[in-house]
Amino acid sequence: MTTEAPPKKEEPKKEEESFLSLFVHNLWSANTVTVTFLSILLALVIGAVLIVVSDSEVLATFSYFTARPSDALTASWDLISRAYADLFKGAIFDPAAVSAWFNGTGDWQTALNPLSETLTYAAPLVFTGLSVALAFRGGLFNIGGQGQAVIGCVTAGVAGFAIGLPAGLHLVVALAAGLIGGALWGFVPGLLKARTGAHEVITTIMLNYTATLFLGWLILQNGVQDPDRTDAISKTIDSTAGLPALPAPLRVHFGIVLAVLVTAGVAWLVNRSSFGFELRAVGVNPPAAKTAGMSVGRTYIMLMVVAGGLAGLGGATQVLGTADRLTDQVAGNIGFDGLLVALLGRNKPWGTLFAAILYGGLRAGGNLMQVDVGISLELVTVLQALIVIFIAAPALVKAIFQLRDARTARLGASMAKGW
Amino acid sequence: MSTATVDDLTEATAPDRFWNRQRRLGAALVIIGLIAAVIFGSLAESATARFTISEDAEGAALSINGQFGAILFGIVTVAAGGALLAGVAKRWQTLLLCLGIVTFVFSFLCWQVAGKFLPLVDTLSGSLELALPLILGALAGVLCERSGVVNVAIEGQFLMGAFGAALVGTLATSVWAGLISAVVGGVIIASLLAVLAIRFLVDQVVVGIVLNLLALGITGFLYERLMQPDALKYNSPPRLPEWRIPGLADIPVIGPVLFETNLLVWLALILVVVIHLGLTRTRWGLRTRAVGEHPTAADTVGIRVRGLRYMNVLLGGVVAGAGGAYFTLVSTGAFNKNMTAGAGFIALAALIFGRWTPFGALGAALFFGFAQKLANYLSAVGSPVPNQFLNMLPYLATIIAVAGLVGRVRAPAADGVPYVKS
Amino acid sequence: MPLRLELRGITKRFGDLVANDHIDITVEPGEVHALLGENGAGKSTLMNQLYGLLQPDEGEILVDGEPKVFRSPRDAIAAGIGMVHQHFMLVPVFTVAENIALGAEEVRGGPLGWLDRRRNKRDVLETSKRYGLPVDPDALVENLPVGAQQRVEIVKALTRDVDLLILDEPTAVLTPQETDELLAVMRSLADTGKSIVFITHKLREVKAIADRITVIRRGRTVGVATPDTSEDELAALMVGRDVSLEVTKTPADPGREVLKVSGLIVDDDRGVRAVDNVDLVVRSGEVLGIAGVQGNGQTELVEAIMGLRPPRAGAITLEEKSLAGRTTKQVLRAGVGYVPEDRSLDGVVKDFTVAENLVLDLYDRAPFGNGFKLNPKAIDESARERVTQFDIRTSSPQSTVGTLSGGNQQKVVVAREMSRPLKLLVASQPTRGVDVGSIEFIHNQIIHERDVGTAVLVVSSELDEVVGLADRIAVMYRGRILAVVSPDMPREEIGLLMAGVVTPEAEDTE
Amino acid sequence: SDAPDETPAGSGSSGAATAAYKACMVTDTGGIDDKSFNASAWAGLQAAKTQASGVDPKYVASTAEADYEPNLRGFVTQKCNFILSVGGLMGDATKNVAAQNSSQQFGIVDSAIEGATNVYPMQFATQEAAFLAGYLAAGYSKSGKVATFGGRKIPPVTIFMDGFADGVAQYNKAKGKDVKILGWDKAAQNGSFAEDFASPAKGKALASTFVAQGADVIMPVAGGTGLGAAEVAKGSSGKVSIIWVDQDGCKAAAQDCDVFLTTVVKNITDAVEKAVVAGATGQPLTATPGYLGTLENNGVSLAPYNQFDSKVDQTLKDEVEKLKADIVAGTIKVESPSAPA
Ligand SMILES: Nc1ncnc2c1ncn2[C@@H]1O[C@H](COP(=O)(O)OP(=O)(O)OP(=O)(O)O)[C@@H](O)[C@H]1O
Ligand SMILES: Nc1ncnc2c1ncn2[C@@H]1O[C@H](COP(=O)(O)OP(=O)(O)OP(=O)(O)O)[C@@H](O)[C@H]1O
Ligand SMILES: [Mg+2]
Ligand SMILES: [Mg+2]
Repeated sequence: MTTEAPPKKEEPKKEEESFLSLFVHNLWSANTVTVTFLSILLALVIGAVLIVVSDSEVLATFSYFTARPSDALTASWDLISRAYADLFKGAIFDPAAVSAWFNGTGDWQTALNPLSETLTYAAPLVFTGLSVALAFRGGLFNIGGQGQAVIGCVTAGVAGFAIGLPAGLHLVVALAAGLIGGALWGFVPGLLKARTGAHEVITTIMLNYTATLFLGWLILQNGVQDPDRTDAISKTIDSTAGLPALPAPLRVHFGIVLAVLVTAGVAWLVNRSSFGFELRAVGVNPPAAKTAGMSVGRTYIMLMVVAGGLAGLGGATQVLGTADRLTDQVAGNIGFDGLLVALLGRNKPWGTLFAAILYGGLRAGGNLMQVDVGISLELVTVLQALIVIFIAAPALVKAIFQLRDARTARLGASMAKGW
Repeated sequence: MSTATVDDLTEATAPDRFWNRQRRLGAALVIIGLIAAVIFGSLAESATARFTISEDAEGAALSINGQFGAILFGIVTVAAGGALLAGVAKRWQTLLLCLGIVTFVFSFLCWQVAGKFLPLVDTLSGSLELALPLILGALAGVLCERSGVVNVAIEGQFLMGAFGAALVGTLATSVWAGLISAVVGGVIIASLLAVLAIRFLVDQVVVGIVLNLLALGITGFLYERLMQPDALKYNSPPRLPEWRIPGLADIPVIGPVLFETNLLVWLALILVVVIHLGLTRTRWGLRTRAVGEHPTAADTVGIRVRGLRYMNVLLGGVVAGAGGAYFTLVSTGAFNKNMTAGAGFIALAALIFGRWTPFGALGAALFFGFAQKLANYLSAVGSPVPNQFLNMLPYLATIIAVAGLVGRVRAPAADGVPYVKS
Repeated sequence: MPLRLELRGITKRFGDLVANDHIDITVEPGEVHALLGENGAGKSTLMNQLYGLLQPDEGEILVDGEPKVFRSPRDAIAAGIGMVHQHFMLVPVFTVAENIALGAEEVRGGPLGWLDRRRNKRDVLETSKRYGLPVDPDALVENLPVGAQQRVEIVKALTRDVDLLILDEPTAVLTPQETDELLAVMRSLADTGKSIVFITHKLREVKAIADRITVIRRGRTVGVATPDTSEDELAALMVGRDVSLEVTKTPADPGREVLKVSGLIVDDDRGVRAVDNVDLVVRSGEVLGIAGVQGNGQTELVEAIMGLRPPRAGAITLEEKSLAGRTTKQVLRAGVGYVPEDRSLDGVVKDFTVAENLVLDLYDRAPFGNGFKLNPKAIDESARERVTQFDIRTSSPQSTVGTLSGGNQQKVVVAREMSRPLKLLVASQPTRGVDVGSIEFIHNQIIHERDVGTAVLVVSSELDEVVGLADRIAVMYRGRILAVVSPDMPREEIGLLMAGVVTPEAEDTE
Repeated sequence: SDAPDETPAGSGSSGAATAAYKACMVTDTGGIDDKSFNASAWAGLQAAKTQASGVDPKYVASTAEADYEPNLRGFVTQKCNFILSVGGLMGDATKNVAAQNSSQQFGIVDSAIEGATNVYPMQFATQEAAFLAGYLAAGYSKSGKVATFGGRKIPPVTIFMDGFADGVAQYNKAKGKDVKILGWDKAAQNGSFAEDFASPAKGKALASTFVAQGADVIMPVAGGTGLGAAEVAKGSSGKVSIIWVDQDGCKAAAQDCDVFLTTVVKNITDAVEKAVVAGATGQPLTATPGYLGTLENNGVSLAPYNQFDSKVDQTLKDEVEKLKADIVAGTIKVESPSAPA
């Protein structure tokens, strides 16, 4: 009657394997690092195809591909390598500029400019990304990062030019204003969700539009609009409220340091605080949270307030760090980009920080690529989308590269399940 | 030995909670009714408000003294609210609620239109046209989500549809080829959604967001590199013609709105009915709903859960793609980067607002279209309210409606949950 | 067409767990074949493979001697197999007729597939009448009591003209009387040549109906028996050792009134009255059991006590302090422990670690936290203690609860609720889906809690459990307490009460 | 197909001649195809290529305001000879970058940068041409109602609307008529805006509202959104006509030429072209006074009537010509709070 016990795992054999072969074995398994790396690679490959098919000159060389394939291949290779080299040079460093700096023919500003640009773009995205990620962890789908960031811009900007305070204090007040503004804009959908059950997806979308319209109105009002200008542009923020930055051509400012600090804060909040415990419980199992005595509604409200505050801080960094004034589009797309950054960062605080930096790098490099090779920034959008798709579908990457099995964290495992 | 069975629960005699939903809504109606009667009434000019029936400014009109109308309709709102407060039979409740809201809007209109006129035909057809892409988008959502696949990618499907219609419509110089390509464009995004969500089990909300971005990137990229340099060759599609059905088009108000319009409007309206009947009356609908509510139950009676989901997501792609054609073949004759400008998200809101039903989606889309058209009207007749605030009207109205009237909505139970078998 | 079924060497693994280990079973035409085994033995897993819902890792299925592969339920249906699942496979928002028609709809209009609602309904009524299983084709399934839902499931299987019918624990939600009726239906079906696989862990039923009994333990066949095998023998086979199904306890020593419920009226989610004018008293040092078929308002009663569901009317007091309008947190803090009936939904957060689950209600209290920050060290330390004290089998307190077996998950809940000073313990279905070892342990813990002077309210649809644990039994039917009786009352009488039949004797008690 | 005999040298823009005059433009967030000033400026760069040898035009599109500076700097690094910013909102970024690269020639459309000697400003007295359009519209209207709406309430838009409103008033004064203007109240500086430059759907809805209110000449100042108004006109079977803005509608949106009464041309194209040609041929581009497009120097103008040539009364045409002469001569002054100082 007894069947054999399942064969025991053969421990000794494992020890025999050299460290190197073990390393290689693990490298080619579907672990998070490998999948992420391969996702980026795959995205770049598809992007390369897009670059080639959309360039008429290079495409022309393909018309006689069979006669002389070398033409087509060289032309494609030239274009692709130049585009991606630009992406690198614009995002990290340009070897030429660095060696010029060492030779004394160039300056350090030029050499550091790519990194500075990357971090400049990354800073507000860290905040909006954290906003989305935090809400996701609590089971809410905050599409409203954009509106919250816009309001954060508004309140931080107005605090920046409308009140006079000594340096330092003024900055703190302006940042706080941004935080509070965003928090207020997050509070509304949170409250509606908790009290009436109104779906946060609808309310936050609607509040995005509302915020943008409000900004459009506000900057034309007396006291806000720059009296010397006829355009829709506000007064300039007092230098006392500006985020400290590196000297002129470099744009990187204190916002990125703040972003790292806030990331640490959010990581602490999620993992080590009572509120984090609550929001994680509510995020994965609201009925159990309720049964254990937590107030799901209150958690939703708090969560949206904090998420809104984070996005508002993102807006504030944008205004106090890079923009200096309010305009219609001062917030750019930082709220929506934050959605993607959060997804890329798997809704983990530090993951979000790195995703934002990656994203900032793509933006900075994309600018150079556009200026130099004339490939439009939309390519960067495509790359970003593809990277997230592949990371989100590890099974796909695994199948393409025939990777070995491994435990892969699936993207968004702790995410709002459907509606 | 006598035995006794317990009475049925229906005979239980406990007091109902006084401030139930009905009474709260009633109280709200009374309050806004009072606002309407007092504030709108006192602000309104005592001049005739004309709601013109004919297509131009002159001609037949429903006329009412603006002040009188504002007060009258306000009082009706109060009455409707009062009836709800007093407690009426269940079947009257929805009717009274609708009446209250409609009369409130009328009161507002009387105030605004006093001394002016509001052309009904233009208001209605404008609302319908603004609602058109939303209807199609929300219907696409209905198809996907009733079978259990969340579709956040409506925006992306719109964009691909619009792009496909413009590109192929121009190259083939045929509006029909354009329409078909729009559908193909929608289906491309839908099939990515289907494969990633159903086969690779990726979180459906994530896929949706990312597909929107992908569509934005690809259409924007190709637009920059292909269409923009040579718009005449790649980006000047023919337009969808307007057709007039003789006879029917002569019916006052309704005629010009419904029977003198383009094919897409009819398609959308017919689809609302077809999808409604399909979902409620056919085998496909029964199975779709089963798969969206309880896929395991459907599986145990031999229904191919994933197959049906694939089919519905692709059908959704067809409908959303057609919605995309609106942007390039109806609204304007050229593609532009990100030209859908968030309409897909509003369609998503309409889907949820409309409680995942075709008629609900239609109603929500029309509501949104009407609010936007009303904002247009008010700014055109020179409302003192700043333009930006008028433009907020549709968004704020949606928030209020969703929070106040719709409340907790129930999605199909398995919406967004992939079906996995061991 | 009678059908002979053979399962050979069926093996199914879920990760490291071998749910079915080379199981062989033969079902002859016209036979009622009982599968007996305790919770988690692997009965449902086996049947799900037969029905095509799961694919076996090894082994084969033979129908009339021919090997068959069932890739999906479609194949099984085609082979003439029908199944009534343990967890109802009914779409709650559909009507009874729609649910029964689903997958085998009568349609008109050719490819349009227009539903022929009249014919669908007529089919339902026909089957319903033929087998004496009354169902209302137009009722929404979600509005039906579970017993009626069970009938719908059976009618659904029968309308499909199956040759082999699998019934997976169909009696769990039925009153004893309804159970007897179902057994009669099964017998008449078998007499017409159909084969039946009947899964249960209730020995009485097995003995009453089965032609042959296969006992499964831990995924393996441990014996084949006939109905004349004694209950003790069967139980020993099932559990693998001699078991005492009795709970050993000393007589209760009831003290002051701890929980007092009077005139309580509660609605369910749909606004239907679920608890109708209930009065209850639970004293310190006693266990009050609530018996009743699932779905008679027990859930709502408990939820109202716990502050999870606002009552319509009535009073709930804990040691004379009103609980009305209190939040769940306040109720818990007032000294109430709560073991919810749906463990995986309400009891634990599966993605959380064992340690985190053990402080799910105390995370913001010293020593585990100060309302602002957590104290991981204290949480971890106390988790280690609880894990040993409550014998929670886990590799580490840092493993996620989802990786634990059902019984151990339940122990996590029990450990959490019993590790703070309690005045009242409310335990709903405390041992549902839990293995026998854990059942004994949990029962002993509950009795221990009673013995230290806590008032205990136990809700269970297992009459055995209620009778074993309770010092007094309140029988609930359609939202009302029909009677409060002593556990010594004959089980048939309690069964009648559960079916809503009040005898004068019962009325006299208390 | 056959392969060319020689291997093509390089690809993309890398193969430009060494002596080229690189004219580089940074768009604002509207993108290159905004049917408005970005498109006009780009057309100017391309026109310059045909006018002066060696001009090598390039552009980069900004997707956000944060891109302005890096894009401008990118072109500095690329050693462009002339870097053009489009739109007043790029002023700050241009000012910064220009200050740091004082030997580099910049240009800016629709703005002037005080104190920057290396930024050549190109501004436009658009209200003057819009004034003519207003007069024309009032004269052409049969219903006695004309309308205008904007993309957003910003000066480069409202300057059109101001001039248009004054033109209508001028007509009323001259003729003793009461032609109404919908969509803009100059005194209150308040009116109708789509809050969108790229949504023809919204333009259509707004325009049809105006038509329903009786307007039969509409001037949309809203880039691509304005195409929706053209759509309404097309559906009106000749009753409604459109006054386009920026670039001659019959060229910019040729498919709708049959509804364009005329266009209020803001001749960015010519201004940019001239500036680039001047730069390429070595002439100086002086920051003060820079360039101000007026009716006088044809920097702003009314486009030809195109298909409406036969439909507009000769007398009306003459009156418009006369007005133009008066404005040029300074006897009539057209003011707008949005006009360049
Ligand atoms: N999909 C699954 N994944 C992992 N483990 C599973 C799965 N389904 C069942 N199991 C495990 O397999 C074992 C057998 O489960 P099964 O449901 O077959 O038991 P059962 O005999 O039907 O018990 P019960 O009387 O509770 O219904 C249990 O330990 C269960 O936890
Ligand atoms: N359609 C109906 N007609 C009559 N009584 C009903 C109907 N539906 C439910 N009931 C009764 O309402 C009461 C509560 O039912 P419900 O199913 O909500 O109970 P429950 O305790 O929540 O059970 P469970 O938690 O197992 O679902 C029961 O007495 C049930 O019989
Ligand atoms: Mg089972
Ligand atoms: Mg219940």
